[in-house]
Parts: sequence; structure tokens; C-alpha cells
Amino acid sequence: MVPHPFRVERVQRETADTFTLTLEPAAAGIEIRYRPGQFNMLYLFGVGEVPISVSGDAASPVPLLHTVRVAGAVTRGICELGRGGTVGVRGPYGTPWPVEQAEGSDLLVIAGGIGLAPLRSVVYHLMAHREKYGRVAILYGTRSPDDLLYRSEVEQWRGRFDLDVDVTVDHAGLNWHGRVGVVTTLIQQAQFDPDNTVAMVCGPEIMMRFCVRELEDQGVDLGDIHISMERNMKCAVGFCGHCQFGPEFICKDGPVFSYQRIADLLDVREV
Amino acid sequence: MAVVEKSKPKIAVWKFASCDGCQLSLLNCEDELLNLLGEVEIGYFLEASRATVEGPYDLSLVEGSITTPHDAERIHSVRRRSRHLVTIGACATAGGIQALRNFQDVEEFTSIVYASPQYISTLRKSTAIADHVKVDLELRGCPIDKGQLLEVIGAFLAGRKPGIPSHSVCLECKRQGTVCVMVAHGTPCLGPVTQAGCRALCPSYSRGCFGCFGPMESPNTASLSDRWRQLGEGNHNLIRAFRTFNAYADAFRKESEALEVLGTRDAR
Amino acid sequence: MPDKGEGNGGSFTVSVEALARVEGEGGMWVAVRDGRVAEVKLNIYEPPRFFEGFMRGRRFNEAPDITARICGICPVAYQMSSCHAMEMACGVVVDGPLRSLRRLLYCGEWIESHALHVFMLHAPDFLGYESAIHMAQDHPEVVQTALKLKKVGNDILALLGGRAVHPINVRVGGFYRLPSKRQFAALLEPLEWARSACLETLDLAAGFDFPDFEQDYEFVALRHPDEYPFNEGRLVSDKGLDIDIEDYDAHFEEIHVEHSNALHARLKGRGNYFVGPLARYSLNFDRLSPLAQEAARRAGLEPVCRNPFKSILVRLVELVWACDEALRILGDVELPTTPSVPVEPRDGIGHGCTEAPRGILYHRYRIDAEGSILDATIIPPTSQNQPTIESDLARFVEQNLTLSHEDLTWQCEQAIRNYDPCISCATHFLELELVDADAEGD
Amino acid sequence: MVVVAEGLDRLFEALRRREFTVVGPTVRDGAIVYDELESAADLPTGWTDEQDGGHYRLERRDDEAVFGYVVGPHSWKRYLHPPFLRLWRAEKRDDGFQVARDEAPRKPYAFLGVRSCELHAIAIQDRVFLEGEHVDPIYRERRENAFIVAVNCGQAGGTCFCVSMNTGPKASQGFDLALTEVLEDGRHYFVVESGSDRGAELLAELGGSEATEVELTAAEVAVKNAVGQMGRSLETEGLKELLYRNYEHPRWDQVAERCLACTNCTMVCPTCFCSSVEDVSDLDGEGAERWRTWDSCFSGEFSYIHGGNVRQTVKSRYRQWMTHKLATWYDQFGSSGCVGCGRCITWCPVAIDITEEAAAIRLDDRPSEQ
Ligand SMILES: Cc1cc2nc3c(=O)[nH]c(=O)nc-3n(C[C@H](O)[C@H](O)[C@H](O)COP(=O)(O)OP(=O)(O)OC[C@H]3O[C@@H](n4cnc5c(N)ncnc54)[C@H](O)[C@@H]3O)c2cc1C
Ligand code: SF4
Ligand code: SF4
Ligand code: SF4
Repeated sequence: MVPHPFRVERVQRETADTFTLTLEPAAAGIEIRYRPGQFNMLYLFGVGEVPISVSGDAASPVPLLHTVRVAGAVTRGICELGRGGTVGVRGPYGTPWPVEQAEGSDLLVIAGGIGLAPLRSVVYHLMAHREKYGRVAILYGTRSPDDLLYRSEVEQWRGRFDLDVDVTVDHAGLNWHGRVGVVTTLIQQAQFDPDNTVAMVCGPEIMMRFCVRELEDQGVDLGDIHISMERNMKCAVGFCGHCQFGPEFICKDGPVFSYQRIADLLDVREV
Repeated sequence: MAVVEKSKPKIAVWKFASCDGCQLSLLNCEDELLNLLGEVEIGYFLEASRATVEGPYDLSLVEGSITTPHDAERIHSVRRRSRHLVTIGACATAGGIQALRNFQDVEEFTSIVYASPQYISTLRKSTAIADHVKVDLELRGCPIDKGQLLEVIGAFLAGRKPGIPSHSVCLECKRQGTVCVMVAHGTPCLGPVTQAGCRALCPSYSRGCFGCFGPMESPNTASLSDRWRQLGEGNHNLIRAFRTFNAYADAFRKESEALEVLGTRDAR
Repeated sequence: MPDKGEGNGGSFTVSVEALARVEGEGGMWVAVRDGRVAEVKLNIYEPPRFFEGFMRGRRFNEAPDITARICGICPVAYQMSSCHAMEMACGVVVDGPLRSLRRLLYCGEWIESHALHVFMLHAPDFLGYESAIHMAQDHPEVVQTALKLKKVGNDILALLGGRAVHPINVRVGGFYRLPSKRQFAALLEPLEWARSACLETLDLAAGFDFPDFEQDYEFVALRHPDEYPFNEGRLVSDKGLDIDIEDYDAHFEEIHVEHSNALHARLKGRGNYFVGPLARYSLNFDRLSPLAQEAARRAGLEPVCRNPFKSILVRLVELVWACDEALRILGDVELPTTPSVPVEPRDGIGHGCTEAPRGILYHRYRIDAEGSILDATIIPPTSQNQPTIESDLARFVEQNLTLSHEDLTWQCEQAIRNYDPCISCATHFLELELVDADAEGD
Repeated sequence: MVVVAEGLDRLFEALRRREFTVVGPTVRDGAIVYDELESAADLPTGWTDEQDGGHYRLERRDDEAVFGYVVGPHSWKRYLHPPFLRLWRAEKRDDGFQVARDEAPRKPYAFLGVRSCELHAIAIQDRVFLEGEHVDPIYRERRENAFIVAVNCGQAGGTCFCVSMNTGPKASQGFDLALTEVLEDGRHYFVVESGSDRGAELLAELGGSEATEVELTAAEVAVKNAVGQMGRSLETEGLKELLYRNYEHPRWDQVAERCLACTNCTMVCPTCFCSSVEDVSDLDGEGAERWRTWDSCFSGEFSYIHGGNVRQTVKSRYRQWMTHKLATWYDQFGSSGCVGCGRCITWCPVAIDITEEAAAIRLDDRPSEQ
């Protein structure tokens, strides 16, 4: 439970407040092998520690990629480190997206805002194993065009004939020629077989709720919908108790849950 | 990368109506003061130095409440010259003990004015700094705890969020293993509605908390008042309990006013 | 030299808008016309806080906690004076080991307060620094000693009082809870170190340059049959005053002057007087411990000292004594069986006068049978010294008209700092003028 | 085995010889608390406690019983899962920083006077810290080395309900030694049972005699008495499902009117394990530390995520706590999170009573609409 020092090799600016860090272990022999959807605890010396999903390709765990949005002191400090800086990393923790179970099905990857970060590993995975899946749609929504993550990469995905990539924004600017509207509208237009589809959804809780409702309307089984949850986390291993959500510990039973498992709790306020 | 000599952050300490105790807490950091002086530049701290450095200041610590028209002006100029402004102590965060005047009837107070000529000008109310300007952080206590003061300065230097919890005194009391004075001795205690920070000092001296750190984050003062009554305290004792060093902090003020409405029946 | 008159015939003013290294907010203003000091004002603009006003209607046992908030530098003094006053009103005497522990607590405050003043507020004047912070660059060891010494005082306060500023363990009748023997024993070693550190510093400070400035003050202090005074004694002066503290009112008066938010105190029919270390020392030299007396002599002090600039030496002598006294108390104190004696309110008047680090602090309360405070009077040392400070300034400026303006200003400030004035204390009184409600807010 | 009262001195000696730090009950500040003990003289001989909701008083007994009280405000988690703990310290280096764990060797604890409900509480925390995917090394080190001397309850307190929770009053497992104190016919002795090899070995050093039928019966009777004295009871049948279907019950609003969110109940609960970490830094920025401290689901910050607290209302915090104790705990760790020790009832300043709250919901079962 002690963080290992990792060196910042590169800081890529994604949006005004979001950065992707490329991290290499500072000492030999440290390697964090993870699966898509898992997260690490990132420690900024003397400042604090926060959970951040891995946003890289799980097949090549070095270097480690994390996409961080500035929310407060720790995330700001991490984003300001710059090349050569050091972050402490411990992990990986939590449950992964069920990419193996989804083999043979159509796949809906639905992201809102920063929610694309933990799903990018899924995209890498399915591009590497494209033949194992049916139709694949990546549906991505943000508040404005300026909030889109991984722009050029998303463009590349869009260019692939074996992926349906659809992007929408809530509020368009002058230079936006794409879709405008909430991400749920993309679901209505996506091509998938509701009886044989696995959906992976990540974004603000309210956005996930609406997506689930839409998917349900389209006939997707609640057990085939997976979402990633966020709660306060101090230890990431189920000791500190902060991340409890009813009977679940978000850190070890989640963050990725099948919707069915937590549906009842999501209906109750302030669980 | 070019090595740039980082200039030390400038700290200023300002005083309004107060007892000086909170700023003294800074000088009372005997073990850390010299280290601290290695990390910061004292730009303005009259209690300690006749030398002053021009602003703007990176961190201003403001002690005391606003009680005069002149001070009501001065605090704006302090704010303008401060990048971060932290209030220290009950006076600065809630008006202090001198806010007891706020409850006095104006007529009543003028009637006790002495016959001798008046040269003082003062405002009707003693108010918190946050009632006048934007405050970045409030440090509670009458006086503040020097450990918390160091935490704020240390966090400021490190760029982290200071660990200043807003939960009750009870949590600290229990962590320390102190025996609850209310449950085990029947001593009325404001600990359950008071914000932690003092390391639950009074109960550790077998005394009930009298609320010098002001209300905690979700203070259920009405429920505690009920309990005090069960322990035999009359409403007027309760009113006095809520009206001491943080009398004008919202939750305490409202409770004392509600109790006043209830009447001052005394169970003594 | 700038705006300074040429020699004796000039007219100019010496003013400092905000005095530094004093507790609280004040300024000074000295006007010189044709080589004579025409006007002196110690301008105390620290806002008044009306303690005596809102003490009315509070319960008698709240006085120690509430009045402590008058001053964060000497809260114990307020707690002691109010406890004694309330105990007198209720007809209770706190004696024996509890009394000794109160003295021990007071030692803690003296050590803390004197160490702060001597090293961090006053010494920089003699050594030519703007502050102890600046002094620390050239003399880190002095500042380290200062801090360590202060800490010894604060440790006593923290152990017996709960914390250094506004202790929570003092009550009418004694304490809430007593520390253990083992905890007390831990104070011994640091106190022994402190005592020798003070002795060494005294020898050093004896070599400072002191302006030649002997004045004919009327010294007023407590005097106790066999102790150097803290909590009890008669009020005496070197000009014949010798009264019970209950008669304070008959002999002293407070007046309000325009330029100050603090009241001025005077001896009725006689005028200015002087309280504080110099007065205490000069009236009680024979009550000091042999070690402290010996140290005073070595530092070149006579048993009576009339030069306020030498108050730094006298404070050091008192520091030696306070360490000595604390060690004596710790050496033979038996822990009391209960932390306090019961005090039941009754209809009455109580007076308390104790020796705060800066001089006598007088409290008087009238309470009713239920223990409600009917009225309160609190006269802190700085109010009492204010007229004397002003007259010192006048004489000092007159004697030093040849100094550069800058030096004169600094030395005037120093002349004020001789008194270690505590301005927060001085502005606590009752009168209040309300400005128009419309002027409120921003 | 039967050991006379003086045998406690020999017990201390034997534990001392084995280099244990003995922790047990002692009287301090008007309560019986757990602390490090020097000798049997530190034990609360002749004292008892009177307990009710929000009420605790230390009282003199009219006999010399050593363990004639119930449980106080402290629990053993203070030692196994301490309230303040430095997890590590890190120093800045040219190439980043280096973390050093605190690995100071410490003497193992011997816990003296552990009640049956407390043994169950320890077993519950074992499940949290030792039996999951991750193991807490600090807890493990303290726990594995601890020597446990249990005491069977000869009387129950005003807020006890271990019988309802199936956790007492007699210790059935998880101890090295278990004592039953008997004061009868002018005799004062302990019937001692060993629960482990090292317990048996130590027992042999206490100079006892084989227990007679009469003595064994006396011990049994003492424990039986306790069963009949439970001050509280809690119906556990279907409790988990009951609470799961009553997330929106109006009772939560009612209890929130009284609840102070003061955290006392969680602090005194022997199974509550929540903690926080605090990252602190030296003023010069060269060193940093991480501390772990007890935390509580009653505090607002506990559930803070960027933008606000998830559990804003006191209602939701109380519901989280009680539902955790009595329902979600089963799903998380396979048992109740409550052992019926009654501490949360006694030490709640406003006398909120978990048994009463559960009963109220049961009485007015209102499954929330889905
Ligand atoms: C499983 C998981 C994965 C995450 N993945 C990412 C990611 O890939 N990229 C990203 O930018 N953010 C991610 N977050 C959110 C990120 O953890 C928070 O933004 C971060 O904790 C804010 O910390 P702060 O100190 O900068 O902000 P502050 O708002 O000052 O937060 C103070 C403290 O509150 C807690 N806290 C605040 N917000 C959150 C939160 N949303 N979740 C958990 N604890 C919080 C933390 O302990 C934090 O140190 C993830 C959160 C979780 C739980
Ligand atoms: S216990 Fe209460 S009154 Fe006492 S120091 Fe702490 S906050 Fe102040
Ligand atoms: S919930 Fe209450 S009764 Fe149950 S174990 Fe915790 S403190 Fe004891
Ligand atoms: S239930 Fe009682 S002890 Fe627990 S938080 Fe509420 S008031 Fe405090």
C-alpha cells in the first residue's frame, strides 16, 4: 500500500483542464499490469492521493497512461508536474470492464466527458481483438467541442470501417459541424442487436442513468449494461469504508458494475 | 530546464478587534518558527516587526472582527492586497466575544453610556470578516490551535488542501480515548455541535466543551439543547452557553434566539 | 537630515502611525514647538470591545473564561484576578497546594510573556534590528534561546491550563483537573535550563547601551508579607500608598481622553503612577529569591531602578525569579486531593488584584445571590501606565532634540516598548457611542 | 482449572515473562477504560458500571469482584486498529522521493478481560482486514501476536443484547484463556479454560487446581444469570431484508431530528473500522507523511466527491450506519456488523438506540416503491 515513484515522461494536453500523463517506473522491476477499467491511486508528494483510471493499452502496461482532469489540489498538482516530475503510483485496483464476457456480442461503448478515459482501454482492447466482437459502436458526448478528449485519436477510430464512432456535444460552437444533443440520442441511432449487446457506460451519474433508461427501452438486458462508479476513496482496498455504496465497496466490488447489481441502490438518494 | 530562484511567499498578519491571542499563536510555534521563516517572508506583522514589506501578499492571516467604520474600510484594502486570505480565530470568523453586543438592544446600550464625553465611534455590530470580503479559508477557535495554523501554512506552501476537518469535537475526543463527560459524568458539553480542532481539550480536562471552535458542519443544536434540559439545565443557561465566543456564528445564534423565544424558564 | 528642526529652536512632530512590537493597535504623536514638547499623544485606536458591558448578566463562574479573552498575551492574569474577585465575593479562600499551583501557572505566563518581550520585542531595539526575525539572521542562537524559553513558559501553561492562550483549566475555586505527578516532574529539567539561560542572558544584556533616563515615578505594586507578589498582597507605593485592594476605588480613578480608546488611570489627587516590572521590583527587591537578587546586583541593578530602559534587565531578573519560584513549587508541592474547592454564589462584592506581567490588574464584581454579575470593573496595567508613558515621551523627546528624526522616532518607540504595553487589554471598557446605522456595512 | 483471586498476579507475571504488554480494564475519569496495566492492582476491583441510553455511571460494588462490570467506552480496536497511525514517511530525493514504512518492532499485546461480544467483534474485524483480497499488515502484526484472556460475563448491562446477536455472554472460541469469575459463599475464584496450546501452557503456571463439579456449576450459573439480564434485545430474523426494503422509511427522518451526527456511536463500536488518511508535509517541503485516523460515516467529508458530499443529510448518514451494521455487513463480510455490546446506545449523547430504531421499522414495515 506504499506508492512507487513513477516518472512523468510526457504530458499531453487534451482540453483546457485535462491532461494525459505518460508514466514510467522510476526504479527497475516495477510493472503495473492492469485490465481495462481498473484504476491506480496516484500520489503527489506531500499533497495527497487520488483514484485515477488507467487510460492506456492494457496489453502494453509500460508506459502507464492516465488522463486527469483538474478538479482540486491533487489533480491540479499532478497536471502541473511536467516532464521529469514524479508521481507515486499504487495499483491496479478494482474490477475491469467485462471485455472477455462480451466476446461474441455487439458492443456499445458510451462515454460522457472524462468518462472516455477509462473506456479508452476498452477501445484499444477491442481494436486488437476486433474479430471477437459483433458490431461495435463508440458513442461519445461532451458538453462542448472544447471538452472532447483524444480528438485526433477519435478521428482515427472514426476512420476505421469496423467501428461506428459517433460524437455529440450539448452546446456547439461556431466551428462545430457535428451532432448536437445529449449522448442518449446517439443510442437511438446506433446499430446493435438488443438481445445480444453488451454496453459499457461511463460518465456523470445522471448521464449514466439516462443512458441506461434508453438502453432498457431499446431492449438491452440490464445485466448486459455495465457502468463505472465514483465515490470518495482513501485506501482503494476496502479498508477505509469511504466508498461504500450499499453493500458494495466501489473500490473492490467496482468501480465497474453490471447495472443490474446496483440498480435498486441507484434509485435511492444519498446512499 | 532553467533553475529559477523561487521567491519566498509573502505572509502578512492583520489585526482587527481582538485579543491578539491568535496571532500570538504564530509566535508560539516555538519549534517551527525558525523553519517557517526559512520558507516565507514576513511582509507585515506588527506584533513582531516594525519593518514592513509592500504588498501584495501571498497569504494574509486576519485576526479580529469588524467593529468600526474605519475597519470596515480597511478590510477591503487588506483583501485587495492579498492573494489568499485566511481568517484566524472566533473574532474573525464569527465576530468573537465582542459580538455579544449584537444581541443588545441599542436603547439599552446607549443608556449605560457614561456621562463623560464620547470619543469613540463604533459599529452597532461586531461582524465576521466574511461578512465584508471574500475569505478563502476560516480557521476556527478562541484561540486557534497552533497545530492547525501550521497545517494551513504548510498546506499553503505545499499547494495542498489543508486538513481542517469540520466534524464534531466528539470524533477527536473519542480518538483520544477521553471518557465522555456528558454520558459518564452528566456534565453539559457542546462538543457534539462544535467543530473539532482543539484535540477535544476541555473534556480531556474533565470539563464540558463550551464551543470555542464554533458550530460543526451539521450542528443539531436543538437536539443537544433538549438533552441539556434533561440534564437539568434551564433555557437561560443554554442561551448563555450558545452565546459566548461564537455567539454570532449562524447555528449558535439561531439556537440562542430560538431558546429566547421559548422563554427563559430556569430549571435550576 | 530631513524634516527635522535645526537644533533646539525647531518645530516638528515625531509620529508613528502604527506601533510595532506591542500588543494591540496604537500610534504615537509628539509635537515639538520651538524646542519644547507641546503635546504628546499615545493614540490607542484599537477598537473597544465592551467587556464590562456584556459581563453584566453572566454567571460569576464565567468571568475567568470571558475576561481571559480581553488579552491573548496575559490571559492567566485575567483568570487569576477574576477568580480571586469572585472567591472574595463568595467568601471562599483557595489555599494550600491549589494556591501554589496557581502561582505555578502564573510563573508560566510570566516566563512566556517576559521571554517574548525581552527577546523578541525589546532586545531588537538595543541591538538595532527591526525585529527578532531580522535579528535571527545574525544571532540565530539568541532567537533560539528566546523560543526555547518561551516554550518552557508555554509548557507550564499547557500542562496546567490545557493550552497556552486562553487556558481552559482555570475555574473559580481552583482547576478542573490536575495533571499527574509524573507530568509535573517533566517540567523540572526544562525549567532548570531556563533559569540558567536567563542568568546568562542577563549578564549579556547588562552590557547594552542604556539611555540616561532616570525618572521620579510613583511606583505602585502589590506587596505580600513573604512572597514576591503574584496573586495577593497590599497595594503599596514608594510615596506612601499602602492600602487593601478593596480600597482601590477610593484611591484611583479612570478618565477618558479624546485621543485614545483606552481609559487613563490616575492616583486620586496625585496623578500619574507606574506599574509593572520596574515598580514590582523596586518595591519588592527584598522578596526576590537570593539567586535573583544576586543576579540583579551582578547586572549592575540597584534594589530600586528608575530607568525604564533598564526594564529589560528587570524583566530578566523576574524571569530568573519565576523559574526559581516554579522550581520551588514543583519541588515541594503536594498534589491537592481535589482539583477545586466548591464555591457557592452569594450576594456580594469581590475585588481581585494580581500582578500581570505588565503590572497590577484590578477586577471588581458585584454579584447577586444567584451568581449573576451585576456589574464589573476591570483596570488593566496598560491603562494605568498610559499617562506615564506619555510623560516619558515628552521628557525623552525634550532631552534628545539633537537626534536625527529617524533615531528619535525609533527611540520614542523604544520608550513606549519599555512598558511592554498591552493595548488589547487597555481597550475593554464600557462606554459606547453608536454611529448611525446607515454607516454600517461596507 | 480453578485459580484463586491472587492467581491474577501470577497471570501478570507469566505474561510479563513472555514479553507481552498487558492491556486491560482500569478505572479512569469515572469509567472503566482499557489501558496498559502494570499489575492486578490496576484492575477495577470492586467497581461496576450502570448503563442506559446516553447514560453511564461508575459505581462501587458491595463485593470485590474484579470483572464485575460490563464494557466501557473503549474497545480492543484501539490497539488492533489504532485511532492514529503513521503509515509511512517519505523524503524528497533528486530522483523523486523515497518512502520508508514504519517498521519499529513492538512488544505484542496481551488483552486481559475480553468479553465474548468483543471476541466476536475482533473476529469481524479479522474478516475486514485479514480475510479479503488485501491484508492489512499493521492489523495482522498486532492481531496475530496478541494473547487473549477472555472473561465470561457474570452480569449483563442495561444496554447489552449479545444474546440476540448470538455473541455471548460466554466465550466460545478465539481466546487463549477464558475466565469465569465466581464470588460465592465467601470464596472468590476463577474457573479458567484454555483455548490454545500457549494458553494451556500458561495456565499451568498459574498454580490452580482441577475444577470441581460444584465450581463448574457455579461458573455456569453465573453466566446463565447474565443471559437473563440483557437490558436490550434485537429481533434479527429477516433483519437484512427488512432494512433493504425500507431505505425510504419515515423513521429515518425522525431519528435524524435527534441524531447529532457527532460520530460517537461509530467511535465506540468495536467493529466499525472506517478510517481516513491524512497526507501531511514538512514546512520545508522535504518530507511528507501519511497518517491513518479513525473516521466516521457520520461526518460530511466522509462521502465528499468533487462538487459536494454524497450524504448531505443526517438522515442518510444514520441510515448508512445502521444499515451497514445490520444489513449490508452480511453481504460484505458474511455476518452481522453488530455484536450487541450496547456501546453505541450508552455512548450516544442523545440516547439513540439501535435496537429501538430497528424495532420501530419492523413494526411499521414499509417497502419502498421500486
Ligand atoms: C474509480 C475512480 C476513477 C477515477 N478516474 C479518474 C480519471 O481517470 N480521471 C480523472 O480526472 N478523475 C478520475 N476520478 C476522479 C478523481 O479521483 C477526482 O477528481 C479526484 O479525487 C479529485 O481530487 P482533488 O484533490 O484534485 O480534488 P478535490 O475536489 O479537492 O478533492 C479532495 C479529495 O476528495 C476526494 N475526491 C474528490 N472528488 C472525488 C472523486 N470524484 N472520486 C473520488 N474521490 C474524490 C479525494 O480524496 C480528494 O483528494 C476517478 C475517481 C474514481 C473513484
Ligand atoms: S473542547 Fe470546546 S471549548 Fe474546549 S477548547 Fe475545544 S472547542 Fe474550545
Ligand atoms: S452497533 Fe452498537 S451494539 Fe452493535 S457492536 Fe456496534 S456499538 Fe455494539
Ligand atoms: S446516533 Fe448518537 S452517537 Fe451516533 S452520531 Fe447520532 S447522536 Fe451521535
